[in-house]
Amino acid sequence: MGEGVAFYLLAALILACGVAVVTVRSAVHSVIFLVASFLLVAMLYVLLHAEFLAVIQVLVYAGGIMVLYLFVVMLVNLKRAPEQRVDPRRRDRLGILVGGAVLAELVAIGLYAFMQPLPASPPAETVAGANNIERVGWLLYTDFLVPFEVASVLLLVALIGAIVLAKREL
Amino acid sequence: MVDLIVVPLLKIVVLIVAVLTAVAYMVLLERKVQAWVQVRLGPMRVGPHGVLQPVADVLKLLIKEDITPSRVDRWVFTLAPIIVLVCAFWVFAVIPVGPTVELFGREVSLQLTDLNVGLLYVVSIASLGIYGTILAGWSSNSKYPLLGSLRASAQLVSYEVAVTMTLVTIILLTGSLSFNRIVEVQRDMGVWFAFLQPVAFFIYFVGGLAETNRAPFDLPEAEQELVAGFHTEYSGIRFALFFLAEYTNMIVVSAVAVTVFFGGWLAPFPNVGWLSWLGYIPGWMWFVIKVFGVLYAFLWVRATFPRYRYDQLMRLGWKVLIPLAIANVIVTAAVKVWWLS
Amino acid sequence: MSTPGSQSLFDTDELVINMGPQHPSTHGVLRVVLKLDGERVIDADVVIGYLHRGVEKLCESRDWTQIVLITDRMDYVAAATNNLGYVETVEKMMGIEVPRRARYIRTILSELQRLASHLIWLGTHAADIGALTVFLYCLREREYILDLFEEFCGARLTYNSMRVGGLPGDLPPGWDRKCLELCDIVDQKVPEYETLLTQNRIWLNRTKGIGVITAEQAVALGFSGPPLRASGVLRDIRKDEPYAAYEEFEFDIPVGEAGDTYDRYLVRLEEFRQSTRIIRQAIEGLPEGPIIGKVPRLIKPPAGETYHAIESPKGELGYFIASDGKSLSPYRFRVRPPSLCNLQVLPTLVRGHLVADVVALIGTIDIVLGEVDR
Amino acid sequence: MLEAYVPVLILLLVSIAFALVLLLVAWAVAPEKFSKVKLQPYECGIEPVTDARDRYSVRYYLVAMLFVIFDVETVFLYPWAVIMDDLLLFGLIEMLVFLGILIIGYAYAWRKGALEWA
Repeated sequence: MGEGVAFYLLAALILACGVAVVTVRSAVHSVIFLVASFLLVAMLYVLLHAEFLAVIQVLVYAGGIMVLYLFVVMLVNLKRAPEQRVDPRRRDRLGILVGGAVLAELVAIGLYAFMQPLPASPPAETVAGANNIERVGWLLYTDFLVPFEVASVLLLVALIGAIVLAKREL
Repeated sequence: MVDLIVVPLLKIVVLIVAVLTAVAYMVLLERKVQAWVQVRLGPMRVGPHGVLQPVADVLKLLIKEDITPSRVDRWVFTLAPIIVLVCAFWVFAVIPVGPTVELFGREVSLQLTDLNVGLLYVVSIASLGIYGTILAGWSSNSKYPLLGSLRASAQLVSYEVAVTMTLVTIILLTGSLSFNRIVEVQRDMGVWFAFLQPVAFFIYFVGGLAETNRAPFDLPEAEQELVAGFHTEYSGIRFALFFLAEYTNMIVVSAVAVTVFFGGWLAPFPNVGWLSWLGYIPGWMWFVIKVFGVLYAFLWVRATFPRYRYDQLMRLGWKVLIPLAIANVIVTAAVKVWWLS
Repeated sequence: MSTPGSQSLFDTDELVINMGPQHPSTHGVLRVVLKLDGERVIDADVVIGYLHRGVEKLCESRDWTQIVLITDRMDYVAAATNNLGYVETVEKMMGIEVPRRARYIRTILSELQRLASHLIWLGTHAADIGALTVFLYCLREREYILDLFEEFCGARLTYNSMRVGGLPGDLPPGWDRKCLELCDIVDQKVPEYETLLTQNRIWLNRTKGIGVITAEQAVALGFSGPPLRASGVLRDIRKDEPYAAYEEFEFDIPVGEAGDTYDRYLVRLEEFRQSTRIIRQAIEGLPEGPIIGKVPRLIKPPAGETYHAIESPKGELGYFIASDGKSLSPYRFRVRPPSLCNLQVLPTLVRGHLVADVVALIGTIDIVLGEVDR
Repeated sequence: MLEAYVPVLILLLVSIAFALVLLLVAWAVAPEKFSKVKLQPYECGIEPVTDARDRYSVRYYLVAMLFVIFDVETVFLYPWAVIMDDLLLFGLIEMLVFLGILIIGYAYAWRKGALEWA
């Protein structure tokens, strides 16, 4: 019962923050709301017994990537409005297209979930073995070894990309 | 219900009062130590040898005018110090102050909660503190605070990488992220990790100095350069919150250092016969003594060294500490593999 | 950096930031307008005049004896050398012979003043770079010097310690012994500061290669005093055009090589030792005799103009005084303040360095705003 | 397991409440005297000539970017370190490969001068 209440409370708060992100006027305020929603999502992970993921969510998303966002928001000049150059109708059409795609995706996920009956509760072993981080470790470093190593290549690409982009301008 | 809510609530109240007292006397200690190093007396007026100085400071900050400059972003301007303070307090949730003790016929652990992601929890919550700093500088809409906050955030993120990475070596030794477990392993091994991992401790200490903006890395608030850095525009109670948060953060860094590297609440020399009486001093007292020991090192460093320059600081972080941390992790892992096989 | 016309996403705007007049490390009310790219200084503009009191004009309406007291207010951390420069200029105009004892005492006072001024410089310079402890140590030693001055003339900062033709009074009994004790203290304490700074890695990082000025540049830009010598130019008025009793003492002129902040630091530290050396010799050989020469009741230099310079702790302190021979005050009074002339090099020094270096560089040229603005 | 997180939540709420109470108390007792000059942004006693919210050096952005990448890398080390007891040589090798690839990136960043601040 308690978990259910907590879930719906968190979900509502996350939604509220999400709405605030797109409605507030200042970009920095948007970032603040986005960070708040990330933190709430982390709490949702805790509710799912995914402690490791929750901490990573805070560390990487809230603590790392959003700092980057905040820098970017402070870095680029927001005083000039670039929208003026864009035909408003074209933006509308693009918006409808993207929105439609997201909606279709959501529906597809919903249908898929509906078709595939999920276990009513998380697998027993996940709950019993309290140490979530060990479990993540075992999966990551045995079953999913190749994706893990590929991830490092991905990071390398990101690193080089960042430097190339930034250094060109220095 | 009692175990779930009331006991933690009581512990939290005790904790916050303890932290506030520690901060108050830390400030006094800092001024005193600084003064002694510099052959002065330090605060002497309020109470004998200035022992009531912290009370006077708090009262002064409380009844001072809290100015909101005209061009600031009001909400963010108020939010920033709250974020910094809350993040500083939040970290304490997982730090074990002592072993489980018997209190009023009830087993009470002197730790708020023992998370099995404890170490990562500390690192990630600490990383949230940056927001306060950046937002303070941005919302002030003034140049010195902005420069200060940009410096602060770039510095914080650089040193966080080194610190986070260096703590991996500790996990290699313990196989667990739980703080309680880390202390227990040190007890079972009979050696503090500071001696097993001096390099890791060095990186952690330097990184800790940098993350708490202490001299010689106090660049974000380098008085001689950026006046007061990111909190230049702050006054009154909102400044007090930053001030409180800074010292709380110092205590956090020392507390983590003590737990991870100096055996937490363990008494020293358990194996030396004639020093066995040291074991009668309660664990939490050892913890406090050790924390103040580390804090004293902070003050000592501050009184001794000139300040780094910004680019040199960044170079130290990225070009010295991070490679050192990576190398340390690899060497530790290799030694461990060799040892176990 | 691309041109302003073609701003892309990552381009930065120049940030114009005022450093001063109300800033903790501009040594008073100096204002430096910095143009920054990130933290790098693109250009700097020095704005002075916040402490202008019209000293020169004021002197033109005071009589010749009263001016000594006004000169105190220029470089207020080195008032005795200001006095000395002025009285010697007037003596030169009037051809007054100063007794040997007075010249010896003047030399002692001016070297004590050099010690005091350098202590202030070292303290503030170190504090600017973040070593606050050194600042307090330096001020502690300076107190002893101020005590000596107090005993000699009753004042601790603005001494009014010289008269045209000699001194206002003789040394109090036992003063010479205390002065020697002070030399011992300074000789013992300066190495102590050196242990905190000279070999400190952070200090080296912060000062080596910062604000390099070559010998040619230094001469062309009008540097004088320790900054000039740190660039490798052997020029010291005490040796080149001796005044007071300097030609009678043995001392060395320290010269730097690199012309950077570190060399300027080393040169001044060596000057501590040379100053105590001079004071010791002067006290040892202090002659007996009168302390004031033959001076007319009414000081009124003949018509004409004179320039006379001395080596103040900060550099060449020159007085240009014109007298019309009729009125009781100078016709034109002009000071060449070493602080001002050295300060004009600041924009050259800071260009391309970081904000933190600006602070170190303001410290390294050792300015006093009272003298810059007069 | 969730019980372990209840104190964390309580601590969060209590510390937020603590900060707010401090603010409210101070706002109740602190004086407020309006003065136009006092409310100006600080710029060493000079009226600011340009706006503070300009665009800043791209270096700050680059540092943040490098930080995110290294942070993610470090995060991978934690679960690995926890189960190192069992992985042993296998674990060491796979982590060496992982770190090796990143060290290439690190060396690249070093050579390109991305780690130089100024």
